[in-house]
Amino acid sequence: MINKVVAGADEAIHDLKDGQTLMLGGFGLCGIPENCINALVRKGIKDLTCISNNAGVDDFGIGLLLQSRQVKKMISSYVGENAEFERQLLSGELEVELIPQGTLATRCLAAGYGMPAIFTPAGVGTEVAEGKEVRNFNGKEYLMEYAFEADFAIVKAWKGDTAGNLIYKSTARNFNPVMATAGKITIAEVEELVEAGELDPDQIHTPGVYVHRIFQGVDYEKRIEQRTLRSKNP
Amino acid sequence: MINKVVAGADEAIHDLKDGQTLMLGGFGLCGIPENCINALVRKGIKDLTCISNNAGVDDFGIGLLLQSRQVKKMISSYVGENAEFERQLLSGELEVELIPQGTLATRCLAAGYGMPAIFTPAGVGTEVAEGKEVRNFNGKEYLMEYAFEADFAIVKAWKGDTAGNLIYKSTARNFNPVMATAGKITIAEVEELVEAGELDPDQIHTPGVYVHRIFQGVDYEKRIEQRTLRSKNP
Amino acid sequence: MLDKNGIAKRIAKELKDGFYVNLGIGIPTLVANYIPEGINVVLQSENGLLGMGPFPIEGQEDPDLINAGKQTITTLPGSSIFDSALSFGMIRSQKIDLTILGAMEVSEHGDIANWKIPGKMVKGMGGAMDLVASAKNIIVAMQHVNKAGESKLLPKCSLPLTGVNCIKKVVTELAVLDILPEGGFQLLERAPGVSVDYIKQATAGRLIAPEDTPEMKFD
Amino acid sequence: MLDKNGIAKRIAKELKDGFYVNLGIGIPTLVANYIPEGINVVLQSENGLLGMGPFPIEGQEDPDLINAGKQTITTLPGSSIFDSALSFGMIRSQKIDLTILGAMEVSEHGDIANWKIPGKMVKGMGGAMDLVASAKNIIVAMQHVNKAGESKLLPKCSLPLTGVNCIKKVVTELAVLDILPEGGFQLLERAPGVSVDYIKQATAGRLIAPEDTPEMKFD
Repeated sequence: MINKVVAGADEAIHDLKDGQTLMLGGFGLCGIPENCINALVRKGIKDLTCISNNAGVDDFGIGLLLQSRQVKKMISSYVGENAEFERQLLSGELEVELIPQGTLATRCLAAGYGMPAIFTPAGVGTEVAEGKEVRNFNGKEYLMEYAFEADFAIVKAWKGDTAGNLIYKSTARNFNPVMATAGKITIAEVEELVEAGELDPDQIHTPGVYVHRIFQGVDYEKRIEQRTLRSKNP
Repeated sequence: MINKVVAGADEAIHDLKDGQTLMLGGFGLCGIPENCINALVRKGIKDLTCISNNAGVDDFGIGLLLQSRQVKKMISSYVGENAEFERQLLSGELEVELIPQGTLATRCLAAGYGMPAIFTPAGVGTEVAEGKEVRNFNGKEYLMEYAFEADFAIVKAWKGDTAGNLIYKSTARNFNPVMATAGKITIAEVEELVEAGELDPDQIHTPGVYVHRIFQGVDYEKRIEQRTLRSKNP
Repeated sequence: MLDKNGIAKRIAKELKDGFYVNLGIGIPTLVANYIPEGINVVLQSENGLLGMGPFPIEGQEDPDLINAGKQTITTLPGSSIFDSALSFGMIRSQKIDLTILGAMEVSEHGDIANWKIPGKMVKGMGGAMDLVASAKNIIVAMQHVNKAGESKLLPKCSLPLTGVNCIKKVVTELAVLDILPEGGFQLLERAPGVSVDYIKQATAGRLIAPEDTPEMKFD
Repeated sequence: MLDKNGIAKRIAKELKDGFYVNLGIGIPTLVANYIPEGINVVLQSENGLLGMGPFPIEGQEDPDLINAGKQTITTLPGSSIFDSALSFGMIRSQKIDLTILGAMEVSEHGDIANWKIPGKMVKGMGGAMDLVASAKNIIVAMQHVNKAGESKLLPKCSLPLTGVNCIKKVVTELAVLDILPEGGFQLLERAPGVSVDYIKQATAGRLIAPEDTPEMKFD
């Protein structure tokens, strides 16, 4: 089996360059590649275009890349509460393209499945449709949306093996599997890295062929954005 | 959780009618819904259009439906060795539409993902392209292929639960998950049916929302089409 | 006049046994608290979960298990996890029977605006545009009038649209209304103590309001 | 002149460390027996498997574990199973580095015909059309001439096409040939004991055949 293991986040992103396009997995702060984001901050590369469903919070996740002004453009469906984000957007330092969440996911899918474009009804009749081809199938209108092109996809999984196979845990899965299929180079950080052969082939979520570099991450904080509880005695 | 359990194959297919379109999972004889095929033969409904990668062999799998002349049209990628199939085709009793295997899989995917059409390069410049829209993306030509519409999808899984969640085993997975997403009504037969809650949510291959009826099958023969062995001492 | 919980409770009566349901943020989330006895529904969260359960008790929260509002949640027996592409795949292919979401404005033609106010910081549409464009059955839960006292049920939306010609039913603190295929709000029920005249004054869009419109019934 | 195993052995020299490879039925399947020492490749089977191993020994065959030729097989450590849509997804998105398949005819422009003979029972194209339309690197393994003694390397295919302008290299019992971007077969190597003249006579398409074309080397 082909060995995809690198030493850590810094080695994994060593050839990432100013001005490139990255996909970053995660939904909110759940399932984000914490180690690689920290390494990107350390590396200090600039003018990045980031495709990610959200933009983190001020002091965690992609918010860290915004703080250090490394992001030129965000492509997201929801940018939430992030004061630094808002400041950069209003000052014109940051460009933002907001697209429907399903369109975001499906444009990743299209890239990973080798489909140059897909059709979705999301956004028909809204400003999202501006400049896009509208096509009628069976009496319903759809927008044609293009597959993403990303220089790197950076994802976080729960377990992975040396051959690059990935298994995600719970809703930390979210965008990670579709982004993993969509990068020209895909980097996976995992909580536990095992030898090829230790994972059940039937339970692999992302086959290793899609993953170019893999390493076991350290010190996961896994910050909770909206801790919501019910009382013990309802 | 919503209970999808039916008593068996006969109940599962009770409302299937002459002239309807069915998807049948499996690759060769691997992962085919044996119980439902037998029930279809018992029920004797006719003029079926069957979407399935293969057409079985003379006396097993979809071959049984051909023997009893219940199939009007096969949509497949490879119809293999099947003398009765060949006889009916040459005599004009049977209509056959051959389409590339990836196109077949992706037209199922399109249906399950609510995409009316997809683009694939498979078949460009060949007779498969006749009458189809050809479109150039980034200098490469693609055919536009439509999502399938199937009245029923009938699939076989390894384990399933009462909520309709499915897990497949080994390469018996093949077309089953994409077809499961693509039927107006999806019927799943499983080797082992368990209570909701017994399967790990992270390991579900087909979420229950796509499955309308489920039952535990009996007497699986699992015939091997090409038993190929290596010698013990190479 | 209903409070938020009243609106949620009234909407919960629209749930049918066997429904798969997507609940938006705000009042829609509250609907989960009022699912009628004997009605089995499965809640979908578009970040990749079917079979969402209640919020966890303290100490049981799992950072890897959240809903589309980023809240910690739990799963119920029979749940399944999947990626975002399949999640919106099942939404687009109409496997989700009912979507309930909030709105800033709804038009008499079923258009909805709920994601952007010009001049204010835009947070994004999230999954709302996918949901309204795909769902076969959408109920809007919202206040009948905005804070300035202006009707949110309009002849035409003034805000940027989220979706066109897609809303079938609106439940507010004042009324239950269907949106007719030919356009117009059909008043079906009045909130307790609210008169037809009051609803007429609070509705800017075309309203069909029979004088004998019944009051809502609970339980 | 090479036998089938010789063709497979010569093609195996084209494998590079780290390649993901799809092997068609027939001679291509034999390539797996000649993977050079120190070269790690992963075999994909388009019915949904990466990491295909050898055929099982008697008693170990599993009806649920087959390859695209419907043969019983095994898996190697690090293998993964997936559905047919993802399998062709990774083929279309060019994650498979090399495809090796048989052919009835190949044209000097890289067209290939390998699925249908008019007047004969048609079995279907299986996954061949997807593979040839998508793969970035395709090698055809075939006999140089057919049973009637006619060349299978042609100016233009006479049989219905499987794919257009997609084949980069052909290995036959006589020769290794590249197909040039501008059209034409570039002779690279002769099989042991086969003369350039012999290859010229067996090739109907445009052939660029230097007189000093070297003989193939094995090991």
